[in-house]
Amino acid sequence: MKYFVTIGGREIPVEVKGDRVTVAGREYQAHLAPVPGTPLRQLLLGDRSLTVAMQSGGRGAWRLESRGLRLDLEVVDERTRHIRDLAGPGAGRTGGGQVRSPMPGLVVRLLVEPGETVEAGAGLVVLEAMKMENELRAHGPGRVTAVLVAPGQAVEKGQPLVELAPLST
Amino acid sequence: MKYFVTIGGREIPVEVKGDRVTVAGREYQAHLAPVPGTPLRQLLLGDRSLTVAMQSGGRGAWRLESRGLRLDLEVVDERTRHIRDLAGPGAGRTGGGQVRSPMPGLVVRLLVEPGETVEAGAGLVVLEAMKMENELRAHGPGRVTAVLVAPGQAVEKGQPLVELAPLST
Amino acid sequence: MPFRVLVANRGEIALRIIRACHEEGLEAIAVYSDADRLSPQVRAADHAVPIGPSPPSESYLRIDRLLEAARRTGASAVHPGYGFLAERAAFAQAVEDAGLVFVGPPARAIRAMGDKTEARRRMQAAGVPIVPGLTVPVTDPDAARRAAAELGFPVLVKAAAGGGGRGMRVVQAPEELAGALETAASEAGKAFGDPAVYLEKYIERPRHVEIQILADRERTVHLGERECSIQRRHQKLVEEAPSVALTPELRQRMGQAAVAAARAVDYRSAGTCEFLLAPDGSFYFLEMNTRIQVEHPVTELVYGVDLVREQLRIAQGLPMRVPATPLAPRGWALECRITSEDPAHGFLPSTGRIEYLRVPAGPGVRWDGGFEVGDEVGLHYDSLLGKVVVWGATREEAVRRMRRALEELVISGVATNQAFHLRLLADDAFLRGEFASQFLDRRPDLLAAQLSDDQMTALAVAAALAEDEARAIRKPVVGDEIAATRWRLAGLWDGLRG
Amino acid sequence: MPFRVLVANRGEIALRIIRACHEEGLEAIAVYSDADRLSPQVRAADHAVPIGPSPPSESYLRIDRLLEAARRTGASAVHPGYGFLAERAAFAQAVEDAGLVFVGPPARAIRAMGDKTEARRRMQAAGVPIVPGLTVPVTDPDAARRAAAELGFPVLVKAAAGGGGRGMRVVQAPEELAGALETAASEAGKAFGDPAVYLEKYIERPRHVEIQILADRERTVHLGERECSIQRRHQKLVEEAPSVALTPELRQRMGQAAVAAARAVDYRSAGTCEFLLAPDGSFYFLEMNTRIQVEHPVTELVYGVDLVREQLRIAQGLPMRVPATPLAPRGWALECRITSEDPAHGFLPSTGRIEYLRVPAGPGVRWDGGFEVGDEVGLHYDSLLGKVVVWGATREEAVRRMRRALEELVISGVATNQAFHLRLLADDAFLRGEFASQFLDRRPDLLAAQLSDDQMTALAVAAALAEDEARAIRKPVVGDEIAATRWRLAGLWDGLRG
Repeated sequence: MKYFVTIGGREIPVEVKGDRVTVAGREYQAHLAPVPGTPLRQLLLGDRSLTVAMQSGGRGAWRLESRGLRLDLEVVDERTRHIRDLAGPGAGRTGGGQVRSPMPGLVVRLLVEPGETVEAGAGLVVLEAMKMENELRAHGPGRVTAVLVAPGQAVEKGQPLVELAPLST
Repeated sequence: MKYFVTIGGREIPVEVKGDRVTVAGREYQAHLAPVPGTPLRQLLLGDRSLTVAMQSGGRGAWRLESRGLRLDLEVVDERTRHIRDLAGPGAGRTGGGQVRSPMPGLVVRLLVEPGETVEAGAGLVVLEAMKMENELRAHGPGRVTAVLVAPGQAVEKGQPLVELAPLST
Repeated sequence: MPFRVLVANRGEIALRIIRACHEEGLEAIAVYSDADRLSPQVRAADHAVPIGPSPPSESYLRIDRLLEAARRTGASAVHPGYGFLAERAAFAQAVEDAGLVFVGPPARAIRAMGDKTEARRRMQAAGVPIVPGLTVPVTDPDAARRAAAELGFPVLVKAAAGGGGRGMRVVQAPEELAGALETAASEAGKAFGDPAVYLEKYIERPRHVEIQILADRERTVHLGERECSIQRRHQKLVEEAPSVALTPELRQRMGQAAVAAARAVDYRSAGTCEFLLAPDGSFYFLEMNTRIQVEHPVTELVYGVDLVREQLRIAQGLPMRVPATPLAPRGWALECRITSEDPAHGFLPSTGRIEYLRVPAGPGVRWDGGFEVGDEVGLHYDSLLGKVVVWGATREEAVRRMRRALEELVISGVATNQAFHLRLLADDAFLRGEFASQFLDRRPDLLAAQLSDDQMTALAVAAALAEDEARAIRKPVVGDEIAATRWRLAGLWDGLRG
Repeated sequence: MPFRVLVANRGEIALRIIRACHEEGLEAIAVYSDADRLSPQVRAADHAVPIGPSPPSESYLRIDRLLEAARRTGASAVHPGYGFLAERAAFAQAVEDAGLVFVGPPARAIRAMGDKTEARRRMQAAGVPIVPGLTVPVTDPDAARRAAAELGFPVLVKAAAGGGGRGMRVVQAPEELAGALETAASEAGKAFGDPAVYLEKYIERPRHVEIQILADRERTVHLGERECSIQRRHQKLVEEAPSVALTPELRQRMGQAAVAAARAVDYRSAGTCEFLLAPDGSFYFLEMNTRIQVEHPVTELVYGVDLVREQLRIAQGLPMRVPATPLAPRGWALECRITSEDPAHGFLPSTGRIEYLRVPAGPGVRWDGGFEVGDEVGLHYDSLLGKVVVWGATREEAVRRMRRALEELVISGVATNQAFHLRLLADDAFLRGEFASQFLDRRPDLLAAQLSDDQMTALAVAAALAEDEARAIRKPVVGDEIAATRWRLAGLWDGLRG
């Protein structure tokens, strides 16, 4: 079976045939063994050794943790990839101009109002979490179309806070 | 509910009523909480703190591990205990005069023959395990009624090796 | 009557103190909030007492509940750890008033050092060099602007109470001053219950060097320096002892200044004088932390002294075990703070349950952790999960050992800054010791995740194999079986009807 | 070309060596038997190569497979660890012949020290004191009886090859001699492939003291002693450095004897000279272990030297980093060996899967482990699971710290000797340091489990609460639901039929 693994914005094709895998143009003997009672799996790729914590998110989504790096990977087979390609680029993306809370916390101050134009890096909302005030900033220039929270409000991770529209230049 | 806990040959009555227990004539607030993802449970007995690894063997049998001590406990309720008492002492015991292998290993030498009379502490069988020869000895004086294994034979933990009959004095 | 110590804290420092109690042969009493019922401090202590709901304001900051717990369990002493109430003179006073021993300095020493403005005045009087600045709090923006102009920009706006970076702002130009005053005062008010801030000259490219102090009834000694320049937003991330910037002669001078500072307030127990060390070798007293510090282990490793155990001895009125001959550091120690902050997302706090933990071990490695498998990492408390501390004969050996230790550490269930530390320890400038307090501000590259092609390939293979296996073993599970049975049952009904 | 080290071992020593490689910036190659696919050495190494089935004779003892693994992975050197092939001159020779570096002494030094009888002759010639005895192997019971009568009972029957207590018997009286010769020869044959045994005078109530040696091309130095008197059936259980029995003057004399012994065989790398130390202060060379020892960490902690890293340096032709000035031990170090042996059942081996592991940590504690959660502890290999090693400023502090560390250690899934160590560390005679090699033979009470009334009560309550909860939540589970559905379905069929 041929898989396409998306990792850190890159797509890496991996062909799996029994205990042999072909990746980056080379064939290896490979063995992945779960460590009982732990989220760990031990990979031998040729004689290279690597232990990774792995968690399945279903539908080909995998979260890997290795040496403190946490990585979300997606594994699809050839057929699924083909269907996706037909659906066109960008299909499935959500959230366009919404600034979401990157963590649970408390809204301390709003730094913008609807209608206001902001530059890249401008502060939007001050959020308190773990005893620190954190200023959330705009990734690019835009116009505030909606403010979705109020000071004093508790917010969840991922909750939309502010909506920005791109500047029409 | 009143329970009778057998531990190290002693029976300790424990009465459980919600979050209160009565033991050794004193009543305490008690709380036992499992530590997720581990065999541990955390006990608060009054303000005393103790963490124990616990494993259920079913039917009131519990294996506890605390500070390196491994203990097999039995918990029965009043009714069960009453029924047992009626069945008489010793009911349910097995293995009387059998000397069993305390570990998996290999029989190296037999030190006794059927019919032989042995004293307490006499060597019966030499077993090899983990690169060491281990001599199994008689717990008390007796007469060998059967030798159940042969040199070179691999034995399991708990496998009967020799049968002894008490000396008729 | 046995000496029993109530540990009025949580996390790694609570466990650290309980360990010290047990090694001194003392009983330890833990306290816990609702969220901490299963925490390491409860598991390690001999006794444990609930003190209220999870928010600190309803538990770890409640002096009344802590004293009630001490009374109930017959405690002889209270160790405050760091953070929470550790530097509140009112707490030390309340403990003393309840007839218990406060394992730390006397309330009056905390009070004297707690008011930063007052402390600066005293230090100046005691001949300890201080950073030029205002010795009174400032609120009026105009007054602040005039003072700043006199000192010369950049200036630092700083909370009068507290520390640890909260209520602190660097101001580069006059027009930023009013905003900085407001934010700093707001943070200070929230964090310390006191919005007072003051102004001082901002020393550029300083090193952050602190001197450890230990004082019993007879003696006040210093145990050398710690270098704490690797910080992010004024939060220390990496500390070491000794500092590459200190000669034995400079160590001696800074040590004497720290001892003078401690003596000026009749100090007892462990404490730390923070200094800014300018590139020209001049140094300025910043403040005294009247508590045990997070980073105390690096001093312990190079001086062979157990600071927390000495605190416990001093609290019992015993002399400290530190030899009277001047001590010199032996070898090199490094500490990396492992926090539940995700460098991939701007160091924002991460939460979750610890699913798996493998702590680093082996030669020269010390793990001071505050959590175990099964613990929930939430948002109520500080994000410090634990500290990896190593000792090596030289700085280079210590760095290599730290890298090895960090590669061994596995924490699953919550994102941490572990990978950031590994990147830092491979950085040339860090290895040469060429850094100052703003090092990380100038090196955003160290904050981003890095992955070699080899690593990427291996991880891709692992994911592909795992997916391949998951597909192969995807068989009807129990839930499906019930559904199928019900479906057959429903079909049967249909058959009966039809 | 990078220096890559193949680690021809398993368990804690394999992990120890891999850690040292990484700290020296060297790549490590693990080998593994079928049983060890997931073992810590595989997980920690950069590369891992299978070498055969689980029995050591088909994997870790297979010189051909180890050399093939080295060739395949481009290894530059082979570290043998301890046990297995570590003291087989033939292995060192084969490694040298393959053009690789053997991380240990030259084959000829192993050969010279490996034949105990030959070694005794050489040592005598070099002026090293030895125990009176035969210098040739003995097989004939009559000859043995005559020799024993000359030496005077008790005598010791001892394997010419090997060590570690196997093939060793104390004989108190002439009539026991023949049986002891037979058993010892049988064990020696099995363990070392050589049934030759010899006889020597048995020193009563001796201490078992050994001296650590380190030698590079230029220098041979000693790093003081280790006290290894706490043994059970000649297997060491607790080791410490320094020894309460040594004065600096005696340390110096024993150290010089050990250096002379090493020089007599042109020794390189780390090695250990074992001595019997009689109560009158006289000492006798027993044998030289031409490898790194299990208990090497206690020396590392009091001398600040990393012995395995120095081995790696010496193997690369680099000078050792040990200062030329005479070294003195600093503080006190203790090691407790944690084995999968059940003291409640006569120390018999216990097997199982590690379900949970919590290693001791915090100040002054070192954990050198050889297993992780998920590992199977089987019967193929040695029962050593790991070593708890502590450092303290004094022996008393080290003992207290060890007790604290042992109370923290949790190993679930296999019975261990952990509780025995806790009993030993609470024993007055041990605390006073009054013990000799037969200490445990005279103290069977330390082998039996002890439980205070308080502990018993708490454990009984835990069990009662757990049982109570188990009964309360015993509700129809999914399996029951399926059964119930099937039962209803069956009833329906019955209804249709009826």
